[in-house]
Amino acid sequence: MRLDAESDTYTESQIIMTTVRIVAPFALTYGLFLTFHGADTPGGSFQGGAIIGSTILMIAFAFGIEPTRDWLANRTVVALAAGGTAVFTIVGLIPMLYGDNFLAHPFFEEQWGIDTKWGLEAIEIGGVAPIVAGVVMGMFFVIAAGFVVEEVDVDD
Amino acid sequence: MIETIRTVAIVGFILVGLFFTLVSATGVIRLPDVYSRAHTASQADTLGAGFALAGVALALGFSTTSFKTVLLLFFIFITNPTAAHAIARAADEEGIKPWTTDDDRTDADLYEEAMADE
Amino acid sequence: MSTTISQALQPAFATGEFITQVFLVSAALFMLLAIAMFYRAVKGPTTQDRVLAVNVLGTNTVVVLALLGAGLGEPSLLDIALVYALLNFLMAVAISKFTVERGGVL
Amino acid sequence: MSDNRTLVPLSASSTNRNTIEYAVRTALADGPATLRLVYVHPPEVHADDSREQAATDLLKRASVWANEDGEQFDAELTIETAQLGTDEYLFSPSDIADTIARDAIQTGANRVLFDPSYDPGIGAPLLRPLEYELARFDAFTVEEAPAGRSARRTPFLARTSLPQIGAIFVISFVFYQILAADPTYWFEIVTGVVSAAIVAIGLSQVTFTRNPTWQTPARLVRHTIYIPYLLKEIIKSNILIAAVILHPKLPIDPRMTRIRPAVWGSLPMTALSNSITLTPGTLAVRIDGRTLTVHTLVPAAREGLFAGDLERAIRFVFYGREAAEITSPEQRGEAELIDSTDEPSSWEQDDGAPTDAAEEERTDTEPPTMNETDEGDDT
Amino acid sequence: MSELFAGVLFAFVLAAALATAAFRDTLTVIVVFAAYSLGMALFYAFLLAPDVAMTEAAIGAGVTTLLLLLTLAKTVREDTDRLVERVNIPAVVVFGGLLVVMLATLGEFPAVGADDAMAWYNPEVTQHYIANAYDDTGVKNAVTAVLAGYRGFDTFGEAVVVFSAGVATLIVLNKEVFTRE
Repeated sequence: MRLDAESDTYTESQIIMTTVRIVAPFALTYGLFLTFHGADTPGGSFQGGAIIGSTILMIAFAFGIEPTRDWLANRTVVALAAGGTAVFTIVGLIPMLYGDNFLAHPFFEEQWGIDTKWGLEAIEIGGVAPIVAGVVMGMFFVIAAGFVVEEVDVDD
Repeated sequence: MIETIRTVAIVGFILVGLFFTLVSATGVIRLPDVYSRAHTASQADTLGAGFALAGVALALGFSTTSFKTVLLLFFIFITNPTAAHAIARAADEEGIKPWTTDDDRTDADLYEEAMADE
Repeated sequence: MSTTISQALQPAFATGEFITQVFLVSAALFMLLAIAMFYRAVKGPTTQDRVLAVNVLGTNTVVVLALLGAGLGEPSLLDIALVYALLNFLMAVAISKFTVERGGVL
Repeated sequence: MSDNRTLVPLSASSTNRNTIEYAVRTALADGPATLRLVYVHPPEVHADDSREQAATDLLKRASVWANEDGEQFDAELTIETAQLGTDEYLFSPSDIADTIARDAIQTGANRVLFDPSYDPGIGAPLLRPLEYELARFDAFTVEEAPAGRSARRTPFLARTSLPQIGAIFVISFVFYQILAADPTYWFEIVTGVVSAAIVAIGLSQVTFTRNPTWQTPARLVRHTIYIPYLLKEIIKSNILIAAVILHPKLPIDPRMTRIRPAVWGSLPMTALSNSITLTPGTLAVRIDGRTLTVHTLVPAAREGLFAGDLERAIRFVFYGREAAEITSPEQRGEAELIDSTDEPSSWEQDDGAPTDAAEEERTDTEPPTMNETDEGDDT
Repeated sequence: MSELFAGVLFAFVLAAALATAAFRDTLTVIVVFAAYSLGMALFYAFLLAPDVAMTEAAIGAGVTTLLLLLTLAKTVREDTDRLVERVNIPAVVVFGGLLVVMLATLGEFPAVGADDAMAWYNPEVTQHYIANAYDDTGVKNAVTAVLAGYRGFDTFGEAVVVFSAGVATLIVLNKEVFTRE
């Protein structure tokens, strides 16, 4: 048993950290690539969002969960998940404002000459991907924080 | 003629890849402890994958798609040794002692030790 | 652009039935080796052994996906292989933290 | 009787060892102390001896640990053990809390320390309610031992700077266009720029720890020489290892070794240790600052490692031709065979305990290095 | 030759599935389940469903294992000396009966991609999607066209379900993680 506080401290492995430093930008780029190309190639925003989330999980495992959460700020995670849902809803509601149906994509073409395709792209890129990425990260951080019964101040 | 050479080269690459993957599988099954198994897992397997992917790249010809196999290879070469290191490190952290030649512990003993540690 | 890519690739696969068969058979052989490696995942004895086996299986999957992509003439399978190439080491990294003090240092 | 008395309720838990260690360390920090280890029995329909025996064993083991840890300190440590609740029917958290509190007050304990996964065995994880109940008493403080060992982490974020963002942006954009396979289509350009911007702003702090310098291109060129060399080494030794593995007798002789390569900084160290791992027969197990613990499978691999060929090649890549001239680790006396990874290395006396990687990096006199893969651009 | 591959792959997936069910130790189960996920991704890829295979890859390799491991680290794991689960005889009997019934009907299924395959069971809808997806939406991936276009309502529901799952986790674990700054 190594007892003195110094050697007993757990230090992260440099090898793992450096590899994650290298791989993370590629993984994030690939996640974004899949998100943007859901319309034309296999894969899509769900998969892309999952990979974006995994990138953060990768960083969290290599550098520690608490520092990663501090870096990412809770606001980002919440904004991703909630913002994605909002974008999806708004894109769906716009045609309704003009008396068409919910999520009626052809409306955009008739009204403003925007290709139907961009309606689909909007809900995929702006909606599904952020929701999935945000929820993956969020669940990870919430589970990592563990189960806590009502906070009780036991110090006094 | 060139087609024939290419075909032979593809088959050759895949066979070499298969051979090294076979070595890796044999090593993973035969070797006595987690550290020595990690050797074959990270090495023979990486090389086997390398040769097999080279065969695929050759078949795809010079195109953007075959470039993807190079990317695959690049990432495998970065991540595989790291994974092996992570596993060996985990084993060391948990206090699993490496097997040595004067050691006659069997797999069953190692299992007992692992359970006792927990 | 998958259609354009696969169309562009058609000449490459025109080398014949033979090469296609080679890819499919070798994919099957790699799968056979995968079953052999899976033995270690079942046998253990330690968790590290199992993770190791699954890690090797992941590398194997990348290869099989590439071979299938070539054998079936479906280059998009290489994209799936790329996902594994990027994320396969995650479990090993996770387990390296997890087994230390039961996740106390996570 | 000393003033400093700590009560530690114990149950079957995997973190007991750490809790004891923590208890001893904190208790002895200011003078002699007494450690009282107690086991609280859960209510049971049929009282049997095996439970009591298990409790006795647990307490005995814990006292041995505590003694072991206590020897490291100058102050004197007294250890008491007790089993509580044998003649009562303890049902709720407050019952158990009362029992613990009564014992603490009777014995004059001024601190109650819980194991983080303490479970008195009445069917639910009750640590929080227990702590809450115990907080009512003023006679002692309630504390929970930290789970596991404390982890020391280097701050993983560097200060961001324009060259870093630029470098990541370029790498990410190039990677994106390779994937997209059609860089002339406007959609690819726009989304590529957006993605690269997100990646650059998001991860530039993570990926780089230093600014890329003018040396970076030179290293890139040297990398292209290194890769074929590494491939040759890998194939050469792979054939060797394949022969060993397929040999019917399996003639392996695994040993742990430790080397301190003359390589500085985390990227060169990672490049070296990954190269070591990729070369068959050697596997990097631990890395502490500059000290690498390497598992070797066969004697031939060991000799190769001690001769330091890979190390020389890495030095060539990162520091140029002159640096390649340093002698091998064996000649420097920085390579050894070890039996256990816990034993200190023979060169540790020279420079104290193995220091944390980051500190070592900071005190480096070597040229600062770019902490990102140069190979990244090769893709 | 593709039958050969399918056969070997099937054996692998079957072995992985059985191992996942049989092991008792949760940690072991999680690790073995990752192997099963690899096999399933290969199966989807082999059956030319790259979208599904991609999902299995991204979720299986990245998310599931890590979340399960994390949950295990944060909860109490039952220590056990037994390696495998005890076999529950009545369950095996019921399952065996079900298996026999299912295998008996298997022979009646049309081959993959056959003219009378299930995919054509509702020919008007299927044909309509295949014929008009590109013209209607301008999207080349028919899967996306169906998911985000024709079936947009459904996808909206799914997206909301994913979001709700995140919120539910937050509520169940009673955390103030996301309210403190």
